[in-house]
Formats: sequence, C-alpha cells, structure tokens
Amino acid sequence: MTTTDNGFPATRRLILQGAGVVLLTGLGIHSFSPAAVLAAANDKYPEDAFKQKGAADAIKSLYGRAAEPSDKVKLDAPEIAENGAVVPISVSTTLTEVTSISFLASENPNALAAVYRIPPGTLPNVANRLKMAKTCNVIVIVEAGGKLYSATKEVKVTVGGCGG
Amino acid sequence: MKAPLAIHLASAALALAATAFAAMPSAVAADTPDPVADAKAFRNYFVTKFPNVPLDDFANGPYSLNEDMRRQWEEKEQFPPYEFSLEMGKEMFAKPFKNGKSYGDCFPNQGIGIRQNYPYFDPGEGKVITLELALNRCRGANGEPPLSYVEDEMAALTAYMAFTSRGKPFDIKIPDDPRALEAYQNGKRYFYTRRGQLNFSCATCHVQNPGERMRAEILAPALGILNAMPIYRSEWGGMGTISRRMITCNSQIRGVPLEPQADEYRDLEYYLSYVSNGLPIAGPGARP
Amino acid sequence: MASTIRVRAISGGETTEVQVLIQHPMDSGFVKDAGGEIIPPHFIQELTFEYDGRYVFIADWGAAVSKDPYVKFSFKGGRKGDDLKISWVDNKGETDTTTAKIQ
Amino acid sequence: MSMTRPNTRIVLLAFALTTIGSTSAMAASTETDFKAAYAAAEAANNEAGRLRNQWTVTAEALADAKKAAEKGDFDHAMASARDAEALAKASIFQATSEKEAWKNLEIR
Repeated sequence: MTTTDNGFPATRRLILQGAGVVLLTGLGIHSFSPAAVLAAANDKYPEDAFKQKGAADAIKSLYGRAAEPSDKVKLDAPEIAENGAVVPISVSTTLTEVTSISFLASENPNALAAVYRIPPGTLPNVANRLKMAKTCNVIVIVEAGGKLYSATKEVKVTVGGCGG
Repeated sequence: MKAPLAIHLASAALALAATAFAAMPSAVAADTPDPVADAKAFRNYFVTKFPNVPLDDFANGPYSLNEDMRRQWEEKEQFPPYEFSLEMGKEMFAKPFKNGKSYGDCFPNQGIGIRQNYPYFDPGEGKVITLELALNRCRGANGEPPLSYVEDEMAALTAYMAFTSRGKPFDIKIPDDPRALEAYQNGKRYFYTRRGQLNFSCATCHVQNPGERMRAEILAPALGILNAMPIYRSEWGGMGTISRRMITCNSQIRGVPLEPQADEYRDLEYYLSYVSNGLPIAGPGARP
Repeated sequence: MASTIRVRAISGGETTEVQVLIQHPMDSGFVKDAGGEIIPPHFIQELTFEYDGRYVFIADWGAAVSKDPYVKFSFKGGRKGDDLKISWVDNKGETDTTTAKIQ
Repeated sequence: MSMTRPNTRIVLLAFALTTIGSTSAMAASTETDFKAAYAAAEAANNEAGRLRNQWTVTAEALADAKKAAEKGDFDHAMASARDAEALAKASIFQATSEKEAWKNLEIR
C-alpha cells in the first residue's frame, strides 16, 4: 500500500506505520485527549462554520468562497421527509479530484450539518441521515480540483426534526 | 395544543345529537361472528382498494402505499435504527434469570420463530394471551419483576422474537370455544367503535383512510398492521411495543388510554392478528 | 461494554463499501426535555476511518446529524479480512473506537 | 380533512347551547356552586370510566377547574367544570350509542 498520496498530514500515518517505534510513540499519543489526537492528525474541526446561522455564511466560513451550481452533483433527498428527525440524504458526483463534500439545511438553526473529507482513493459518494427543523433547501457542496460545486433540493418537512 | 373549535364543539355536541343518531337505521342486523368470512372480507377490502400492492407488502404499513416514503424506508433498512434494540433483545433473551432459567424455557421451541402464533387463546384462563403478556408471566414464574409494557426492554425482547420469526405467516387460531369467539368479537367491536373526543375508531384511520395523510403521518392499512411490531418510530426516537402503539393511538384521538394489556387491548390484538393471518411477520419495523 | 459502533465493511473486489451506525443521542441543544429544560448539546464532532495506516474518510459533524447517526461511503482497495479502524469523539470529549474486519 | 366530517348542523347547535351555558355562568359563582358543578362533572367522568371511554379533554377541563378554584377564580372554575361535565356526558353518549353503531363501520 502506497503511503505518499493520501492528501492528509502524515503525522498519524507515520506513527501507525513505524512498526518498530509504534509502542513508544503510541504511548505518547494516547496520553493526549482523543480530540487532541485527531486535531494533530487532521485539519481542525470547523467549529466556526458549524456555528454560523445561514448557509451562505457557513459555506464562506468553511471554504472562504461561494459555490456554483453543477448538474454533475447528484443530490438524492426525499420530496417529503417522513420525519424531520431522520431524513436520508445522499450525494454522488462524476466530478474528479473531489476533496470534500458538505451538507447544509438552509433553515436549520445552524445550516451546516456535516462535512466529509475525501482523500484520494475514496469515492465521492456519501449517504447520511440528517435532522431538518422545517421545510427548506438541502444544499450539498462538492469541493473538486480546488473549485466548489453545489446542488440544491427542497425537502418538505411536516414533522420537524427538532424533537429528535 | 388547543382543539380546533369546530371539532371541540362537534364532539361536545354528540350528547345533543342523540336523536339524530338514534334515528339512524342500523345497517346490519345482529348475527353470530364468522371469523373466516370476516378475514376474507377484510383482506378483500384492502386488495381491492390497493390493487397494485402485493398482499405480503401490507405488512410494511404506510410504505406499501407511498413511493417517496418507501425509498426513505429502504434507505434506513440498509442499516436500520432498531439494530441496537434488536441486539439488546437478543442479549436479554439469552441471559439467564437468577434461578438459572431463561426466557426460552417458557416458550415452545425455546422461543425462536414463534412470534406468528401470538396472541393465542388460552382455554385454561379463558382469555387471550399476547406475547408481551407471556413474557412478563415468564418473568413472574421465574421470580423476576415485570417489565414495563411501554418501555425499551419489552420492545427489545419482542423485537428479537419477531426477528427470529421474520417471514413466517401469522397463524392465529380461534379454537372451538365460545369464549374464544367472544374475545375475537370483542376485539372486533373495539376496532370499529368510535371513541375519544375526535370520535374516531381504529377503522376511521386504518380502514377508511390508509395511505392518506393525517396531519403529517401517512396512515397504515389495518391489514398487516401488527406484522412489523415492535416498531422503531423516528417520532419516538426509539422502539415501541404493541401496547405503546395502542395507547398512543387512543391518546391521539383524545381518548384516555386503557391500562396496558387490558382485556380490550388483548382482544383487539387477537382480532387484528387473526384477520392478517397469512401475511408474514416483518418485525421489528421502522416507521416515521 | 458493547461498542457504540456497528460496522458493515464489504469488499466488492475493487472497492470496499463501508456503512456505520453509531449509538449516540446527537442532542442538538435546541430541544427541551419533558420538564421544559433545554437538553444540552451532546453530539459527535469527528468520526474517522483508518485503513492500512491512513485515513480513508473523515466526517466532521454538527448537531444536525440524526440520533444514532449513519453514514455510508466507499473507498478503492480494501481486502477481505483486513482491519478497518473507526473512532469518534464528541463535543464532551467522550470517545469510542472499534476495529472491524472487511468482509 | 375528509375523515372528520363534522356535521355542520350539530356544530351550530352545540355552539348555540354552549353560548347559553356560558351566559348563565356569568353571574358571580361561589365556591359552593363550583363544588357542586365539579362533583357533577367528576361523577359523569367516572361513569365514562366505567364505560371504558373517558376523554383526555375531560380530565384537562377538570384539572383546569381545580386550578382556577384554588386561585379563587370561581367563575372560571365553574365554566371549566361545566365544560368537563358536557364533555364527560358526550363521552358517555358516545360509548352508549356505539354499542350498536360500531357495526355500521364494519367491513363485510
């Protein structure tokens, strides 16, 4: 397995791969809190983006720019959510060099719901289940080749997901 | 939430409308119950009303009647939200009581693959025995305190027992005993009797209006309505037993629910299961 | 204690499809309990998947991911019998990790 | 919603009678009046309970009456107690008439 092109900071990977030193280094790592381990290994959790109210602000906080709609981003979400507490939403795309996929619900108290980081070798298809407070647009942002592409679909919510 | 004025008054006015109702000619004369004919007519009603729904699919409730919801359900079934409950039920079921016995010892075939035979009429007691009741009696017989009929543990146990019985057709028997026939008839009467301030019967929603939206929910058809029990409801964010579902049905129409496993509920379960004979057990299920 | 993480990782030859379901309340902080008190936010913030010493997928989650969250993705490679390590950490610093075999 | 089909005539009739009811309750009520009204409502609700057909709204009206009485607002308490009695009587009527009427809904 090649280890040179995963697109993620190498710290964690090197620890795992250095079989001879794994014990020692491993001990060192485990003395941190788990959050610290992840922070060391990955980009920071985008706390600020998750705190934004509107979708535009969240996208700006996350990526620093806006996205353009693309028919290469296929967003699959129900017409009417059977219950806003559990709305199955998935996305797939034919775009290449995808590095992240984000899900937002425009009218939720905080629009950003989830950000998935896609290293090379992982397919740009994600399915998840989100809460929706009321009828609104689901927006998905695909980051590919350094550009942002989006797809939007309105999902009607008759029983809001704020109870769940 | 306050009732809409019209409904509030319409219901309060029932008493005043006595003459109107009394004057209504009874469409049918009293007769002896005929469960076989009932079940046939019951099934026929639904397959005629929904000619495109395969018979077994009625066990999937509202998902048999609405494509958009069905897709959401199929997505959820890929990794169903009742998975944790099912596992808990499996562990509970296998774990011995303090006396060393376990649930399996209380049931035929060690409790595996038998959900389709419940409820049954017990000639000794002269009453209907549901699976939930049998589970608590099993606990009692082994010196364990009863479980709540509306909480997670009972739901988990019945989920596991249903899971081991998936695909087996409901096989409810009405023995040649006038008390069994009476229990069946009482269940049927409960099903069709209007109650609560909304003046709804079970049938108002689940016979007359399945597939329609009632506020936000799509109503399930009565045929096969117990086959997928117990159910994980997104609305509850958890699992619920048959007892819990019947109680919430009563509350929703503004009726005070009876105590769990009241004779009426046991008889109702007997009736509803009997008329769904032949449809497969599909529990545990996921519902909105 | 049973793991909070359920995994299905299935190799289809060229790619491995991974599905997880995690037992977690994912409280948003916008919901009141029966007594009218706000239930404080309690949700998973980060979920990672490691295969063969590298991350194959990382989820950053907010409070709008459903209770008992679910996610599905696929990555190239992955052999039957190999380990896939999954970890999460929530906003209270609680965490869980499991290692599953690819099937 | 097609399934409720409230009978307009009944609604209007009830509305008229309810209005009369509240008008007569306008005269300042005493604790004694309230206690009698509450007892009557409670008795009717107990009867509904024997028929296995209590309504949740009856219990709510009874609770509301009690709460108002504790605050000394006997006009409000009286009105709620009378509401509760009307609701309880309606539930009794419902249970009684349904002893035969249920058959009209049966699939045959």
